[in-house]
Amino acid sequence: MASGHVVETTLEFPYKRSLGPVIGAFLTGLRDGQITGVRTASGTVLVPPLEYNPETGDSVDPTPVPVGPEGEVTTWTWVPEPAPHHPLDHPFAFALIRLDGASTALTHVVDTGDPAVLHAGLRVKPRWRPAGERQARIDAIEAFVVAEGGGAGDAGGAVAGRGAGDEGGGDRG
Amino acid sequence: MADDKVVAEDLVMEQKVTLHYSEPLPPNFVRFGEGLLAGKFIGARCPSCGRVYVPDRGYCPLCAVMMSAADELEVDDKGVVASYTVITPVNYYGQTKTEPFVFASILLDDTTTVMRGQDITGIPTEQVHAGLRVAAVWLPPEERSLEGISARGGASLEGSVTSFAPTGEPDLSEDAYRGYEF
Amino acid sequence: MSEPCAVIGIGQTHHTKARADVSQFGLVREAASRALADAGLEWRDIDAVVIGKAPDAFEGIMQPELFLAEALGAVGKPMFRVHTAGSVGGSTVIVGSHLIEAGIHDRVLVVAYEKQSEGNAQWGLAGGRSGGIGAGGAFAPFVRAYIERSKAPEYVGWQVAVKDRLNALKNPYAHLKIADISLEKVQESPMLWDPLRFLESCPSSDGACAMVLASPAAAAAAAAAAAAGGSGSGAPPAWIAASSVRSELGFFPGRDAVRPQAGVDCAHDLYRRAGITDPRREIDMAELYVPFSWYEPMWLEGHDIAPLGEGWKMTEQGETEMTGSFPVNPSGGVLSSNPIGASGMLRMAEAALQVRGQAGEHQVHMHHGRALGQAYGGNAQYFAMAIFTAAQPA
Amino acid sequence: MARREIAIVGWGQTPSQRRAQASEVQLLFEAIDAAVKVAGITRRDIGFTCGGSCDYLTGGPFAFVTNLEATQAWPPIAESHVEMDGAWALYEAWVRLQHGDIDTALVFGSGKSSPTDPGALYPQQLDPYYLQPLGIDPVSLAALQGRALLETGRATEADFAGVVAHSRQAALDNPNAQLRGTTDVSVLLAEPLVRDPLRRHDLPPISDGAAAIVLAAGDRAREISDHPVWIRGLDHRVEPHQPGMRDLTVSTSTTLAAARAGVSDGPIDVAEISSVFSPQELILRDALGLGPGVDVNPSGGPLAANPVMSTGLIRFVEIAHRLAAGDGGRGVAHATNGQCLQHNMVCVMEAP
Repeated sequence: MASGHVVETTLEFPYKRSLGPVIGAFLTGLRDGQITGVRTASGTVLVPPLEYNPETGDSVDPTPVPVGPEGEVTTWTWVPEPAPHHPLDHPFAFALIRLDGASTALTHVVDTGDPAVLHAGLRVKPRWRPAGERQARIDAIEAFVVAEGGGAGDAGGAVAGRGAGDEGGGDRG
Repeated sequence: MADDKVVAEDLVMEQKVTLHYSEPLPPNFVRFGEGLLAGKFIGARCPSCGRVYVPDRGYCPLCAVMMSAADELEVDDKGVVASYTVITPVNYYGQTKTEPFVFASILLDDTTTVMRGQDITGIPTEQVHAGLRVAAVWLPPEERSLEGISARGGASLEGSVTSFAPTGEPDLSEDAYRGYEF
Repeated sequence: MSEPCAVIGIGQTHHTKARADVSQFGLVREAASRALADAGLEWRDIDAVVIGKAPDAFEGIMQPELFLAEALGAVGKPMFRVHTAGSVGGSTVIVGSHLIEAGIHDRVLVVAYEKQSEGNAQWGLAGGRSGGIGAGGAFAPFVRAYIERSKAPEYVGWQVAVKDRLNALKNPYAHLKIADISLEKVQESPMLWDPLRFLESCPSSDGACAMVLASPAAAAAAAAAAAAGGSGSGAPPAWIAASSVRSELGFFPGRDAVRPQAGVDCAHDLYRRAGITDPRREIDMAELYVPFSWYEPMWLEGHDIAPLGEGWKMTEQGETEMTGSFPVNPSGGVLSSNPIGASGMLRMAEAALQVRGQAGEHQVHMHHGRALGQAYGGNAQYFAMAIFTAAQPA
Repeated sequence: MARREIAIVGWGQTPSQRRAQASEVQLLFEAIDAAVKVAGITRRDIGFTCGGSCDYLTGGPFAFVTNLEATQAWPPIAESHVEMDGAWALYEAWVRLQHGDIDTALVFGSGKSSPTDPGALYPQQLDPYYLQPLGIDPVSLAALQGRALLETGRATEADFAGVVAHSRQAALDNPNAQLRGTTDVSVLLAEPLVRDPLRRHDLPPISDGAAAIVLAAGDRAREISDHPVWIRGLDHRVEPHQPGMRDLTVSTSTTLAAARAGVSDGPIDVAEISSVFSPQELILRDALGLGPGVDVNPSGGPLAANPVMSTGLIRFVEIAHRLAAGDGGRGVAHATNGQCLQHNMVCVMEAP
């Protein structure tokens, strides 16, 4: 009975989060391959969409506003050794991505295979999970990948290209 | 233009949260655990007020003085039921208990300490009552472990003492355990 | 006492088992926007936000004030979160009122909530471990000891359970609506934590409560705006004539867990500050935190409203009915709605509604315009109490 | 502004440890013992008590109920608790002391970070719909903030390393620090990146610890202490939660709180700020308007010791004991809550 006896405990629970109209519309939109925001009274397009204007608290018109699907990295970091709770099992980037038409940046994952590819302003597009597997969750987009012509080591990004976009193209009015 | 496909059940997202904790037992609980494995209750007497706590928490909360191994002593594993209830297990994620169990607070003899949350066996549940004289029912030494002791002060005896059982001695009156019904 | 604090806006959600139609943002905003509407104010008019909520593990979000701040219009403002276990909803109101009474802010939004359907309270209270006893298991021994001490007949607990559920039928926001509740139904319900039966125990709810607290100047401005046709309800404010909090250790030799000293001291301090010498006669009604039936008589004695061993007689003789001499929990109380983080604030809000004459179908007659709101938590060791009055304190 | 003068008259902290064997309540007991001893009073002389802790750190519900046992809460006391850093417990007590009916308060913060992996725990502190499911850890968020700062051209990776070198050097004189030593920028920049642009030393250590402070009002403060440290201004403000909905390279809430606390109303001799990651010190210096001449984090700051839930309160302790010792006339303490400096508190203190 070493004096260094250690107590191991695990806290585990499958929480069920109800989403409400705005978050529900956004996440089911992702499930259907479409990215949307909401527009505040002052014209700011919030992505991800919120039920309220974060600056004032006032309610926001919940009408989904199509944005993207492409956008620009504003800041990023590289995760060289992903942990179990990370979204990908190979090195990847977390980034803030301002989608075309959005006033704010979405926090998400960028999978370029090589950190050297990353820079402020990098054009990226979504790599959707296969339609059958997609759920109403932020990770319906598995990751963003380099947009123009596919960057080096862009795991399948280039191939997915326009194809994935057609299903739920951003131009659906 | 909320999408009509968005029906109520779609609007729930499951998020399983799993967190692992590993915390060393404080020295006082290690000594208490070693006592349990040896079939003994180790308590501690406050140097300022003389109250005896089991287990030793490392301090007396009433005098606000720290305590150490020097204040520790062995305490008898007998006592009296000060208060109790019978818990009908409610099902929830991770709950394994299914049968009702007694949850009793035992005031240990010659101490000012309650061993909370003890099961009472050797008597039909409906006959359990405050004032009942009981003694600890120990697991055989080789089956004992420090399962129940947590670093946050929760010192359940699960790993060594399965329950308390009547000793057959006459009941004690309420003034013997008044002030220990928590 | 420095500046008195007024309650000029009250809002709550329709408490229910699960609000699958809203996010947690939606739940708290529903209560907060109703309180703002009642006060005739916008989000931007609020100077500071205080949030109350019980254990984070209930919904699995650590320090939820961080993600909720912007949803409650707190950006650019002071905002913090209070957590005193079950009494948190009550202590949050008191912490918010201190900001007004200290002259630091003029308009403070206090919000408390719990969305228990997303997690599981029993799992949370057990720290995620098997063998959890729930709050019922923790308090049942104290209930048994009270029954043995007071020699009260067992049906008194059933009477409280019936009374609160019938009251709830007159409260549109209450969770449980058991129209056919009866002593027999309660008696026949399964025993969960001996001696407490299922129908003597509180439900698990999703719900939120919010109040707008104001300085005298801000209260006067809100009244004037409403009088001039503004959007506020125009209902008179309720004033916090006095408030008090007390805590004691949960487990120590010599503790009277049946009539905790912290509850006695909290009540005496409260009555002293409010200038009350005979609470039974000078207070019109009380919203007491009664999550398990027997706590009505136990708190009547625990706060010296009824003499020792006599609390259950007030219940038995119908004194605590809506039409009785000392109505308790006309809202249906915690036995009818229990979003744990909000339950303490609901007691304060319902007491304030009574004083403002705004309790609708469950409004009771207010002789002195004075109501008591009380909440307790932990191992019956945390207490938050306040006296609400129609008249503005000196 | 507040009418009643409130002073810090006692303080205590436990040495920051990578993995303490003592329980959280035992650490807290030690810190409170030290604080009341410095004040020269006992727990019985306290009028109001407020603590800060977080159940999720040790994974059990109601850690704060056990912590109550360190305060001698019998006979019953007037007490409250925030599930936040002890600095916010100090704020609540500072408000409570304004009323005039209570003259002394004990505030504290305690927590053990060693029992669980911060990378798995802190995503729980984020928006449950958009951020938690990504499992984005606190180091990644701090790195996004660091990268954004570099992109403005207002800072370089060498500046980050300079913050760390100063922290380790200053910590040589701090018995409670966990990481200390003499090093230089070039050595630090040679270390591998952990989360571009951050290296291991740009991150805070994992620490267990507790801290406590005794406050007293007006004449009571002068009775208790012959060198009370007066709180001249105290304010805190919050910003939006979503990282993509605010400018991570500035701290508008710190600037707002600093203005309300009156930082610029006089010279600042010493500052202790809760820069938990090295880039944050540069952002906070600007937000607080601290010129190059101001001695920042002479204790080594959170990069040398980061006992979560008392890191912010320790900033107050480090300023108070310096001003009380005559080591400066006017000081600033800053605490933060949440990630990427989402919620910030600023306090201006003056020597006796």
